[in-house]
Amino acid sequence: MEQTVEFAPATGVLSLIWLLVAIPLASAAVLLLLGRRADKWGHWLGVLSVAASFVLGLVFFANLAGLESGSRSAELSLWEFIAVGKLQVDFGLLFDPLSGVFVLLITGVGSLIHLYAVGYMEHDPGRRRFFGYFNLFVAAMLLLVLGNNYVMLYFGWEGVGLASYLLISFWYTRPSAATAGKKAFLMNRVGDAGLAIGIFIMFATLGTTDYGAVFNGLSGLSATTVLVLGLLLLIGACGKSGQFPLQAWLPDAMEGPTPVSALIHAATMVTAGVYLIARSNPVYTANETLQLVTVAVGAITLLMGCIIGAAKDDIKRVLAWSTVSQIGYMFLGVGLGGGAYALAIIHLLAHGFFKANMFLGAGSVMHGMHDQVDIRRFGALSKHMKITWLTFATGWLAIIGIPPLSGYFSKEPIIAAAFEREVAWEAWVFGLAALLGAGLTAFYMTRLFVLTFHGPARWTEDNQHPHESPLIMTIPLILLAIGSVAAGWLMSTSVADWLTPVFGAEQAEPHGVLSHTMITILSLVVTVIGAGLAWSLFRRGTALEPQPAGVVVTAARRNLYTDAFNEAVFERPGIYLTRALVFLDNKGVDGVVNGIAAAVGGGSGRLRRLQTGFVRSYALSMLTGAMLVVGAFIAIQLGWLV
Amino acid sequence: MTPDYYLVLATILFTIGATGVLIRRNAIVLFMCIELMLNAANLALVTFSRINGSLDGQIISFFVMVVAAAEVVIGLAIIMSIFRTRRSASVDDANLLKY
Amino acid sequence: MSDFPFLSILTLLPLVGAAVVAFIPRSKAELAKLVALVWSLVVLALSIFMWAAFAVDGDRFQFHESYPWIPAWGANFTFAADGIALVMLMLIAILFPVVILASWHDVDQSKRSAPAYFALLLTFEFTMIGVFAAADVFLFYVFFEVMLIPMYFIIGSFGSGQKQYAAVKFFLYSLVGGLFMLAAVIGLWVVGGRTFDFAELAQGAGSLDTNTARWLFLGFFVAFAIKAPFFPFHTWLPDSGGAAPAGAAALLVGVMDKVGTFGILRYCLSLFPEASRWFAPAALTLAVIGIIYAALLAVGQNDLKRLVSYTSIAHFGFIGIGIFAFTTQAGTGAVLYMVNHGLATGLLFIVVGMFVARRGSALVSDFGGAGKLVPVLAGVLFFAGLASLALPGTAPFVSEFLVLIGTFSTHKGFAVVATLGIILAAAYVLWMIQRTTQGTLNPALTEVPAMSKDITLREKVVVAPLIALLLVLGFYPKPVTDVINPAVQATLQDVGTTDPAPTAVADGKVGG
Amino acid sequence: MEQLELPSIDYAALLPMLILFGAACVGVILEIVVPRKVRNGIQLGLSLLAVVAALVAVVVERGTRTITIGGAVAVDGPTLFLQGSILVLGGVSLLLIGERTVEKGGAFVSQAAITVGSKKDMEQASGQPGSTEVYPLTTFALGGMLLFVAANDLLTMFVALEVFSLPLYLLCALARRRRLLSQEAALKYFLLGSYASAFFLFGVAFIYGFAGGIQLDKVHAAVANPTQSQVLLYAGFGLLAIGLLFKAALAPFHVWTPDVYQGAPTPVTAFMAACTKVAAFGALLRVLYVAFEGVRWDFQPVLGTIAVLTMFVGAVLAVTQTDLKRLLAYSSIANAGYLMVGVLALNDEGLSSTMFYLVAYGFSVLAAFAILSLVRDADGEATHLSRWAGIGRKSPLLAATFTFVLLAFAGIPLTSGFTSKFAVFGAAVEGGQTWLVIFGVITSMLLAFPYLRVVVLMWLSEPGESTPAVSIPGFLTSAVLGIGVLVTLGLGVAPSPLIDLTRQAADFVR
Repeated sequence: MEQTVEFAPATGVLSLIWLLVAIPLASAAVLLLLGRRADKWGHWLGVLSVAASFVLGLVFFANLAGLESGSRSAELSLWEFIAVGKLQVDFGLLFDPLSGVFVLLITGVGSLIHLYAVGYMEHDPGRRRFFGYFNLFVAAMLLLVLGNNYVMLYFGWEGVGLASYLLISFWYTRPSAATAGKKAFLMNRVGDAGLAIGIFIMFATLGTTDYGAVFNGLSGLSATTVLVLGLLLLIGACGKSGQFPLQAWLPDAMEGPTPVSALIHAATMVTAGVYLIARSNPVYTANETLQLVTVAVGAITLLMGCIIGAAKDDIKRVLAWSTVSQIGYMFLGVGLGGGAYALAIIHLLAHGFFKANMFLGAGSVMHGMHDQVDIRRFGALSKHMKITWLTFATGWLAIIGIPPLSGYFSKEPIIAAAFEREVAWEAWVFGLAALLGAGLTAFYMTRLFVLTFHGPARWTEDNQHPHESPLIMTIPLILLAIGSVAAGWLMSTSVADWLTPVFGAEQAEPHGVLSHTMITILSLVVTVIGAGLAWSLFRRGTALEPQPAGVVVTAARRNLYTDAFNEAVFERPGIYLTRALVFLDNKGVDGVVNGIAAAVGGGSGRLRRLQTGFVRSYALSMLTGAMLVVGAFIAIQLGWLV
Repeated sequence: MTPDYYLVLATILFTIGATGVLIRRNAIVLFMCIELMLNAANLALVTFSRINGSLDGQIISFFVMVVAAAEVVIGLAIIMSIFRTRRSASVDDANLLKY
Repeated sequence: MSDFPFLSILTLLPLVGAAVVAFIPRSKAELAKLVALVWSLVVLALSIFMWAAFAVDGDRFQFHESYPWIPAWGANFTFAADGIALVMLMLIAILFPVVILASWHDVDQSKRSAPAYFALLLTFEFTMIGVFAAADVFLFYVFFEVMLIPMYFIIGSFGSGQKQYAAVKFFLYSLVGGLFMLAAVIGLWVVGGRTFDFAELAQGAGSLDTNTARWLFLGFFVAFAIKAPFFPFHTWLPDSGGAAPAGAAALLVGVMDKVGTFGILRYCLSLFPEASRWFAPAALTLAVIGIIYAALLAVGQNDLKRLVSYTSIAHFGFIGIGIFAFTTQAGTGAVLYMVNHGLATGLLFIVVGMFVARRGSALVSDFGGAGKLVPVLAGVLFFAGLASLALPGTAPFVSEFLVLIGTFSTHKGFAVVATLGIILAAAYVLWMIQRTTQGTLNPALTEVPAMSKDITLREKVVVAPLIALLLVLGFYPKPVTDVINPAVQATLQDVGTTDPAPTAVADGKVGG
Repeated sequence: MEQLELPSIDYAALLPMLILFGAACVGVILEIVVPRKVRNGIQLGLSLLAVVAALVAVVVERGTRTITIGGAVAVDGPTLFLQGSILVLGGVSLLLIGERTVEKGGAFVSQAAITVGSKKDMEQASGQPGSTEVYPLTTFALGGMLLFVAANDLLTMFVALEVFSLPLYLLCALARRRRLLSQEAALKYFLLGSYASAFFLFGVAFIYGFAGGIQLDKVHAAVANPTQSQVLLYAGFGLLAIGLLFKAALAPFHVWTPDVYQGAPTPVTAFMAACTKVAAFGALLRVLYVAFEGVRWDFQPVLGTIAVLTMFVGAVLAVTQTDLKRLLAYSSIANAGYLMVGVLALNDEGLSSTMFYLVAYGFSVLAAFAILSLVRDADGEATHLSRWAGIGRKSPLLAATFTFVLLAFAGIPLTSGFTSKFAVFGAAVEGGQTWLVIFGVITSMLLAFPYLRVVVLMWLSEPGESTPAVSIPGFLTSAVLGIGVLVTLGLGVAPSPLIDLTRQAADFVR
């Protein structure tokens, strides 16, 4: 771990990387500021700007690839952002292999989803506004991955949070959407606070927030400091990526339009936590405990996501919990460290394709089914929307890891890596968890797929007229389906190599508790069992109403009681605390002041009664005063006082 | 006989006067009590004049008498006018101004 | 450096304007408004010139002017501005025209005289500029007290709701603080060698008796803590902010309350360095309590203007910890926070005022789904909310970040608790937004004809400069931080503290 | 028989007093000889002329530092300054007393001897010209006050005390309206005043016994080297002080103040609040600084306690007052407390700041009472607070003026109230009496409330049916108002000239 991290300054074409952020940002500004004047063409500007960023991203990527592998990075300082005392933070960008792949993912998948949204949002009066927010999101997300220091990352981090909020509560007149947006922002802020404190620690201990300087200074920090720092970053990552214990907002975020769920809450933003940990890999590599915690978070979340996902009936919620679960895999990967960093990123990219694919597919289904989201009321849609069915099938097969689709190439290695933990019990626990997760994934995704597209139709022709979506929506679906099929195989080795400058060369494989072949076989077996079980159970459809169920299913339906926990431990006490404080402030703090005023007034009211109006009582008070004064003087003189 | 006794007497007279103001109601009596206090002071002055062996005290007491006379003029005038209106010389009746 | 007497002219200009406006008859209200606006713009122009003339790397105090006043007491009309005062003066100069324009129709419906209102606003500007430009403790005190009067009448005469109660409470609270400060000023004057000159007093600050200095510090601090306000001296602000006309409320929290934090920075820290260090833990505790406490209270408010007032108290907690953390970053952050908070909360109050003017009520429960009717206005409200919760990209982020990062390097615990405040900030802003502009449309709103009128051109002109400034300073705060930084460093030098070195570097494990 | 040595008399130094006493005597004669119709103008002119002449004499004598007529009168800096102040304030008060247009016939009853409520009384109430005895009475009182602040022995002081008190007792009884109240006020003032003088005199006797003389320098010498029992000194000093504290209205000897201020005709109240205060504190200053300076450590705590008590009584009781005149009375009590803080500084600064305070307060209080005299209804002045609701809407100028004066009382900067408070508090801190300043500050907070209540009532309340009309001020009242407000503002903004003057004047001769 004695390597020093250095970034080469941006030269040539690469010094224009700021355009990546600037173009969508400018487009967002135009869309939001021009107002209704841009209604007619606004969505096309939105699509174009992201597409332009994608093209630029490709150019930059090619340029980066053209650099020598030792200096394959481009750092660019735009201006001094904050320069106070020793704190020097530049508005700086960094284009390196890691941010490069993210740029391509964001702009690539982003372009497709933007295109899709043109069709999806066609009848929505707020389409221009939608594209404004969408572009804002892309700009913020690009800033997040392109920043060359943690403050820039934080900048983008909160920016995507804002965009996410705006888009979740896009249909703000629905109370549920408004609440979901708020919930997302708040839980994200919890994570953000952790990230912020992490940044404070960097400055307090190392005097810098630049990636390079922080990583190089890590060796000077105590283990505890590194642990605390890493944990704080992990909190941030959990918040953004919907990981345990900050996962509750992500399923609710499905209140937003489906393209939003696809882009933000599946493909890109929610993976920012993975990016953060991968970016901070020197921190995590430096501390064993930290890795263990990260792995644990990943394992817990991936199981939790699967279990809950298996019990949900809302197509988007199932996909959302699936996202939670899949990101759990990624956390598992980045937590494992070493070669698994690259595996996590590969899974992230693959997931970006197949999950976006499925979300858009879900959107297409909803589009055709009059915004119905309950999978119990679908069925037999394969006949009515062929393209959607086929593309969704690729996503389904990809996510459950059927070779040679992408999921197989990205997920299976992570399971294997989990079994390769050095400590045996860890290897067994996390390995088996990952394996179990694979089985469960196969189960619930198959359930979803079967209930939606196969079995008997559980909708009626009276109010539902399933039809295929227009071309502008299906073309992105097709392209994403191709990605879902091919991406894994394409990326499995190339991306790992490409990311070597960031994560370091892959170390010698320690021998795991099970052989690699064994794991491959096992994971395929559990997948097939899970999928087969689901197929046989749901092949003939399901009841339209929820059926009484056992403890596990009930718990899963209620999100394993995590929401209840949050409500009981945070929300209710918070509300009571707020009410109590309002009371305290009015009656207590202000009461003291008003009390003093009242006391003065009351005292005054009583004292003035002493002014009786009788001249003799006045004389008495004078005489008393006189006696006291003279008495005091004499007492002083006799030495009794003073 | 030491002059101190006169001082004691003066103090007693003064106290009688000061207390009298408190316990009597009639304005005239009240006023007379105040005169008593002034005269107690006169007695004390004369006594001190004797003790100190200077004439100043005696001279002062003449001045005091004059001043007291002037006070009577004013006082009686005021008391008179009130008496005319209220048909009462009780100071306790005059308590419209209070609190 | 310039010999032009910027500060005295800047101070007197609004007073003259106030006199002019006051003599315009009621029947010509529009003329009065126009004169007031133009006058405040002239002040703004002069301020811009002054900003340009300020030499960033020059002396700490510039534009020094001094005219004898009461020689027997050593009191002079001494004006001087350091970077901190300069940015505050600039903020004042910017906010006043905006507020005047925003308050254009505030008095039209009432029975009160419009020229009087605008004359009061200009008088208030006079006292505000004076208090920041003064470099003589006596002069400062005079402005400190006199500024109550115009604001008292603005709240009392032109406010709404419990305006009398609020006005009296405001006045008495401030006066109580002011009188504590008076005692301290007198004490300082006596022990400090019968001079009021800030520079001289600051020079002799080290020779004060420790106990005396602590008592004097307390006198000043209480006054400033009430003004700022810090917990537990805050209860006047929600009442005043709730009752004042929205524009005036923007000035109240945007500018006037800054006198408190400015006073602590300028007077408490520089004049009583030892006492400042001694009291710092207590002050930090109050500030942090204020952040959390006021934020929770803000969540629980049902009156928009009171809510914004509580958010302000929370923000002042941030400024407070920034001041008492005694690091360059925190100090600069605190001053920058003062500016940004003025812009952000000013904007928030003004926008809330636009809502209230339309609805005729400031109660949150009287709104609901208003975004459907007035989308642009709702957007502006949302933006103001974002600035208030210090989202990156808006100016307050930079200051909050600086405050927290600077505080963390000396007081970890305080910084961590304060950081939790940013979560609560999101809670109160979003909860407010949700209850007013989002959700199902409150049917009562459709019955109010004014609610269907989205932002007007005048209102656009009002909010545009503030939004622009918030964004520009959010991305490029350097011009302001560069002005503030030297003054903060000089202040910290007075206090006698230095920034801690990064611990890893200090341990010699990493080359700095 | 030894040769009687006649004391030398510096007539020039005594001239101001001589002028006033002379003018007063002339005034009494004029009362007899001048026909009723023109009497008012002539009397007013005469008394004003006397005041101006006396003032000129004071100014001419400004450099004099002497003790004359056998040690009875000291003409020194404080004397001249205070005499000047009394004359200026007295002159302004005379304008108020001379006002005859605001109310038909003026504020004074035409014949005080007429029984209240009788048929004749009804007749005279409806506009018979007011009595003109008030002018010689006022002039006598002014003369007495001049002598009071100059008195260098205790006898002179006693005589002067009576000379200015007796006319005041009478003046109090001369109100045209609400005569019962007026008479009651006079009675109370008279009885309590005489009671206090008796204490004063008894104290004089003791001091005489202690020091063997009554000249202040003799007392001072005896205090330094006592030959008699100290009990005499302390008992004497205590009793003596009571007489002075009574006039200065310090608690618990303030009890007369609210009743008398409320009952007396408003111009007389103004006169008392402004001039009596100057005279009383002038004498108090002289006694404490010249005669008893040697026992300062003993009396500072006692008088300090009295000062604190006074401030609290004044401030707390003012809070719930409902009558404006009474409110101002309590405010004047509290102000006496603040003045005492300055007195107890017992240094040059204390002396000069107290004198500054006296002048500043005098002008403000004159303006305040002048305004009170303008707000009237059919029954005369409407002094009940509730009647002032919303008056700012009806007569903004008057309300603004009154607000300004109230702000001055509250000690807001840019008014003389602030500079004077600052001066006395500063002196006290310098004199080591910080505790007094702290109490002073606390009571100032309390005291702000009643003032603010009035301001709220005037501006922020809606005018009701019962809000009285405001009379158009006559020329004289306008002059008083103008002078009062201008001086209040002037001393607030540029107090330097007066401060310098008080400093130059701050040296007692012994």
